[in-house]
Amino acid sequence: MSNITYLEAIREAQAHALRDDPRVFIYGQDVGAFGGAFKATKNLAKEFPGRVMDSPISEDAMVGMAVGAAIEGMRPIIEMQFADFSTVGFNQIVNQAATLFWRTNVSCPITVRLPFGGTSGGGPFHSQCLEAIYAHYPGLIVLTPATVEDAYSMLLEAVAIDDPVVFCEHKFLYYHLKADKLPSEALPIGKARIAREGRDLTIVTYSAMVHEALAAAVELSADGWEVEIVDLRSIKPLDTDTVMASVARTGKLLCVGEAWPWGGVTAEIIARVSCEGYGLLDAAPQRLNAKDTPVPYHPNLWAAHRPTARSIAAAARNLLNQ
Amino acid sequence: MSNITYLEAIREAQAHALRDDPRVFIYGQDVGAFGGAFKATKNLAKEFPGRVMDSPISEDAMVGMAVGAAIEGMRPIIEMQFADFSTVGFNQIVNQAATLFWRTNVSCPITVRLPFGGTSGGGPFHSQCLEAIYAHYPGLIVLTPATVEDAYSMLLEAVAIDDPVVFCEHKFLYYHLKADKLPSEALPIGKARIAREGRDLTIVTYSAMVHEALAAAVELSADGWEVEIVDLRSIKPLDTDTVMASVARTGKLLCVGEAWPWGGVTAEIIARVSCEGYGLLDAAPQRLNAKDTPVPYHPNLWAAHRPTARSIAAAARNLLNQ
Amino acid sequence: MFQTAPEISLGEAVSDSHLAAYRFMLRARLLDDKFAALYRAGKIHGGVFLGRGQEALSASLGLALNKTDVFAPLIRDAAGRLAFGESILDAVRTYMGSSLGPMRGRDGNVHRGRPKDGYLPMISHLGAMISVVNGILIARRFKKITGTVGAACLGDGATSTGAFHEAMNQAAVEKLPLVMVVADNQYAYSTPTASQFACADLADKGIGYGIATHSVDATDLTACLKIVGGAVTQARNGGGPQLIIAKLLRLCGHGEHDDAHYIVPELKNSTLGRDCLKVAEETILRQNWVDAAQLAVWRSNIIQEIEEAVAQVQREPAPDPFTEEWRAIASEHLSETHNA
Amino acid sequence: MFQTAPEISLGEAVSDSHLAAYRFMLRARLLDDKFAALYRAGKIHGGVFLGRGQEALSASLGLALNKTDVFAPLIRDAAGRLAFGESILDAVRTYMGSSLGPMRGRDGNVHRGRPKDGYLPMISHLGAMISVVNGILIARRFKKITGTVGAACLGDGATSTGAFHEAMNQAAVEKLPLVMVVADNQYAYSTPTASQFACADLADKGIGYGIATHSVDATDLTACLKIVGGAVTQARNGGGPQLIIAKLLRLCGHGEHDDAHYIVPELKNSTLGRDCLKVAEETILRQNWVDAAQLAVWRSNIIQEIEEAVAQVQREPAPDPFTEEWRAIASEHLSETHNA
Ligand SMILES: Cc1ncc(C[n+]2csc(CCOP(=O)(O)OP(=O)(O)O)c2C)c(N)n1
Ligand SMILES: Cc1ncc(C[n+]2csc(CCOP(=O)(O)OP(=O)(O)O)c2C)c(N)n1
Ligand SMILES: [Mg+2]
Ligand SMILES: [Mg+2]
Repeated sequence: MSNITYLEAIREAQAHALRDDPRVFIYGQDVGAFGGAFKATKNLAKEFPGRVMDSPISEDAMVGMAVGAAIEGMRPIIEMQFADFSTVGFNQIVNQAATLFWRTNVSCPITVRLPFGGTSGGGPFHSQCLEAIYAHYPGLIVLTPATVEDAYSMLLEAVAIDDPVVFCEHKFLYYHLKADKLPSEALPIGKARIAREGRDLTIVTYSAMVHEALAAAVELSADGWEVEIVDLRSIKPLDTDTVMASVARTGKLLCVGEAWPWGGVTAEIIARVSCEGYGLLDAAPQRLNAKDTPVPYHPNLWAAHRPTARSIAAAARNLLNQ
Repeated sequence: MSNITYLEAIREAQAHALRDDPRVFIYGQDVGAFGGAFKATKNLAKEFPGRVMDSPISEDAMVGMAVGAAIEGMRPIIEMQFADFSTVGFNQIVNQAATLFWRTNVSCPITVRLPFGGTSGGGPFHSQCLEAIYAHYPGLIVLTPATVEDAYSMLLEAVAIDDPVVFCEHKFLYYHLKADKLPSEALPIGKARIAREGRDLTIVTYSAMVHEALAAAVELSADGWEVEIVDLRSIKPLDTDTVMASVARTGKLLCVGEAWPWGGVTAEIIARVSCEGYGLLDAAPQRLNAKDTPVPYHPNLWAAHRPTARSIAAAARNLLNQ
Repeated sequence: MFQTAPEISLGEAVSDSHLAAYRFMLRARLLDDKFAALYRAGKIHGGVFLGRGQEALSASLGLALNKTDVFAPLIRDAAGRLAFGESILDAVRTYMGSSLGPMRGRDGNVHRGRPKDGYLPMISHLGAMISVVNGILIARRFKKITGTVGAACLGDGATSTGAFHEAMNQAAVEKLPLVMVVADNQYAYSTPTASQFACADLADKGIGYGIATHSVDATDLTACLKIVGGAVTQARNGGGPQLIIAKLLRLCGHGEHDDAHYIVPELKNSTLGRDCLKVAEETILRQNWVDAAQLAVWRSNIIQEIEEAVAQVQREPAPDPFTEEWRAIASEHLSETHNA
Repeated sequence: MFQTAPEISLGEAVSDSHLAAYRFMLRARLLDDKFAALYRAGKIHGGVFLGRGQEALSASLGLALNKTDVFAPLIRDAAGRLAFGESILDAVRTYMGSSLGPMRGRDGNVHRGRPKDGYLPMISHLGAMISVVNGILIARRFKKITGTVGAACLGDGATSTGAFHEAMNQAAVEKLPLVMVVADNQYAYSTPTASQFACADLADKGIGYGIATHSVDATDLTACLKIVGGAVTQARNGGGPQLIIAKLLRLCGHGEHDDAHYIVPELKNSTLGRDCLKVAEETILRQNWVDAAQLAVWRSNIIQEIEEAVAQVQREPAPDPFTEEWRAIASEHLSETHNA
């Protein structure tokens, strides 16, 4: 296989998991013969008969079912058709799955796949970034792969982890990103990745925004600025050490997220660095998030709603010139 | 009326709203003849026949119904029996109510009352603090009154506001707090309150933790430390100005919240102060939250799970001695 | 189980409503066709969702409602929307994201409405609009407004949502004039009804809510007019909530991105697979209510109207992010002022 | 609608199961009484919830289940829990928050279970456990384990939750051996059934899911044993999901903080208001299966057992926050390490 997309990586990871582990099965709307709304389970129902099951439109019962199956030793993967619809399966994720281990000492190895994030024309209910919502609750692991390689290896690892994982896969990256081959080794979950090295400023970000930040970095390098980019990979747990080490090198911090501004990943990172690495900063940290409105439908509005390479470069320049 | 409790203030505010505004009605489980699980609507069904309605155990439909009624010009108050159960009405709050104005220019004046926060023996599902979850979504106002007076005046204002309000009323304060009389004037929503003046350290907090912080301040004053306490009152919007002005005076910031640690109010406050008031700080800001587990049932565990006067005083001392 | 159309000779009132409904069906079909064409041409962002095969049901509902009623249509209700009073311009503006449309480019495609006109813009979460209709009806009860009804639309798949259940029960307990129209079009996206529910017929759900229930062959406009009209009248006259289960087949993909290869030939070839527009047309011609030439005139007039609307909207300004008011709440004084 | 107990002379097997069930009912009643007393004495934090009046139903269910079955009881199921195999010690330890109990003081009162034994600890959100039972049953199907069933309990009020609806439908679509037991005890907290649902009878809901449905007078142990046992057997033998609607009256407050003044005398004085424990006792004495002296011995033995358990637990260590492992996930290497 060559020219593998982010989406295909997700499919391959699921195929791999199904092949290697008889405890794995997939449950979600239209994931069976149809292969899922985004084709992330294409052909899997045929390849693994009975193990890729269509569900009714019942997000609450989908997640509840997964928890029960996990108690009984299975490793279910639940596909939400869009992350936005997980709000109706919310209770089972945050109160059933997330509390099971702490309450009973019985682990809850389920993976809930959330196709998330903005795309052109997605609008308010097919674009949401809910990673901060899930990360606020104790008991969940929240992952946000930014590359084809991570989409593959982190999903494999998610299924292997003994805890409930909210796997945030970015729809914008589905077709946009390509890799030559799938990795055989990977950074473990919980470790951030230096996506680009630099000495002048640290940009901490994740998921689709990694690529906007990388584009901004290219633009800035034309002016002689060398920006370091930390791809968090995992939102919970957060790899504070890698972030701190980078800030120690650059002295400047810009946090970028596609989610809404109030209290998300960017606030958490800035709080950690400010509280624990206060002396490392040469200037006030900054953050850049989406606007505090629902995600707009029209491409013009959408482009202005979320951070882009351009707005990131502007914010970075602002900081670099301090 | 004298010796009015926080709970009675909430009842009085609702009585007042029902009396003054024919558009107001109350809907929730057992709120009618029974007067609600906590008696926050005691006698209101009798006093206002037909306007205090028992609902089926259907949180989703309860909130959806309120949105419809609001579109038609009413001012519904929805009582969740416990904040924790709002997770099953979640979608209607964050996707229906919160998006209506932005999408359609039609306002959505509903008030969702969430009896929230820990009490002894409450356990994982009757103790949760969900203010950060709601504040992350655009389109909602999130209030957290800490005093009897605020419980009253802010609830009245909540009903009058043209937007969906998530009104977080702390169950621990229901009977513990008393006031001599109800206020006729009040700080408007959106303004924080200096709950205690001081010069050495700013503690920013809200709801029940205001009282823990005040107790800590008393303890610290015995050692000569004068701690300023900012009661946020409103979580969204946040009164950044008042916080910043206080930090400008004291140079030191401790944020305290009863909610879980990842990305809540304390992270947001620290991010704002660090980004916008970086020069004001003489030391790294600090925060103190609940532990990152579900809220435990046993009183011993519960007392260690959330911040208390004692742990706040310890954290404050730590900062003061820097 | 199906209510079949009476094959007796039809009176004048019947021909009137049949023709009126037919014209809305045709408008909807042609409008949908245009959206599909624009989608293929890359002129529409996001998805396009058609009501092909569902026009008889939807138009019958839209026609049965008064302008003071409440209507919460779903993705396949172009016909009902038009019959309820939506302009073609509103529809085109929303699909194209025009800032002059009711959603001002903030929301798009089938997510359109005018709440103050009793016309609710769906959120995507299936089942979520029903309790909102209930709320409007409860508000009207408070305001002592009588004689209005609220209609909510849904698909077979969405009957599996908790939101549907809670709202149905709520309407029943409060005895609201809710007309719940379920288009059982045999599929939810790719999922056949056999994987969606296990009752013999969705109409079996009515008794469990204590709600009057009606079944209708939705390929047959005459039956739709009668059954849907009857249910709306019953609700209007104090009969409490009404559940309509309409049988049909989705004659298109879930959206225009979907070729619907999974729809089995047996269904396509069954009476369910009939095109309600053709059936209605045949009735009209057979009954000689108007002739084929007249139908052709109607069609070409509608096409012209649609083309004009599209041409107009294409000249209209797109939303401008710089003048856009980025504020999600009505209370301006309570908006957050900091930058994040 | 009620299945009435056959007034024919009962065979030996019947007396055996009746007596076995009675003894669990009695244990549950006495255990509940003790919790109520501890609550009044301020020895229990949070709430205490009794199953008074529901013991016949609950014990019948617990007895009908095998130890390899799955059981998701609710707040009023002390009898079923004991019959399914829960020890009095587990119950007492959980209510008292002992660190040696199955919930280790982390969760309390009725929120107890041992998932690995097929005994699920409820979360508070009503309706949420049913799909979890479905999941275990689906897992067993994957593992080719046959002959086990899963039982979930609920109240009349909780039938209004979306979670109940989604899970019922899921069980039906997947044809799972789920036994859904609804205790229609006339109230949800203070809310009477008339404000909760509008169907003539909750049993009317079964057909809408395509699920076999059974009604039973839950004040009558003999009827419960027969109907509940029969439904469990049907599920076990491949009959798919079973819905049991049991009629009774809650003979206590919602919790011990509630005096239940709102329960109307008409219900208290109706046959629904009978105490199933008394009814069962009368049957035993009338049938002469054992005499009153024997009943008294059972009672005093149980009381002693309970008192010993409480005394033991009161000597047991409370959870220690300093040695407590404050970690919500199983993967130790993935816990957050920073301080916040
Ligand atoms: C709660 C929720 N889950 C999933 C979806 C994604 N989704 C959109 S339409 C659809 C299928 C709907 O099928 P049906 O209700 O039968 O309506 P139809 O499309 O056939 O008209 C799905 C699963 C959604 N919109 N809402
Ligand atoms: C989703 C949800 N909403 C509200 C509650 C609060 N609550 C706990 S028990 C109860 C009443 C339950 O009534 P019913 O289902 O009839 O059971 P019963 O208490 O009569 O046995 C309510 C409203 C809850 N636990 N879960
Ligand atoms: Mg359908
Ligand atoms: Mg009940």
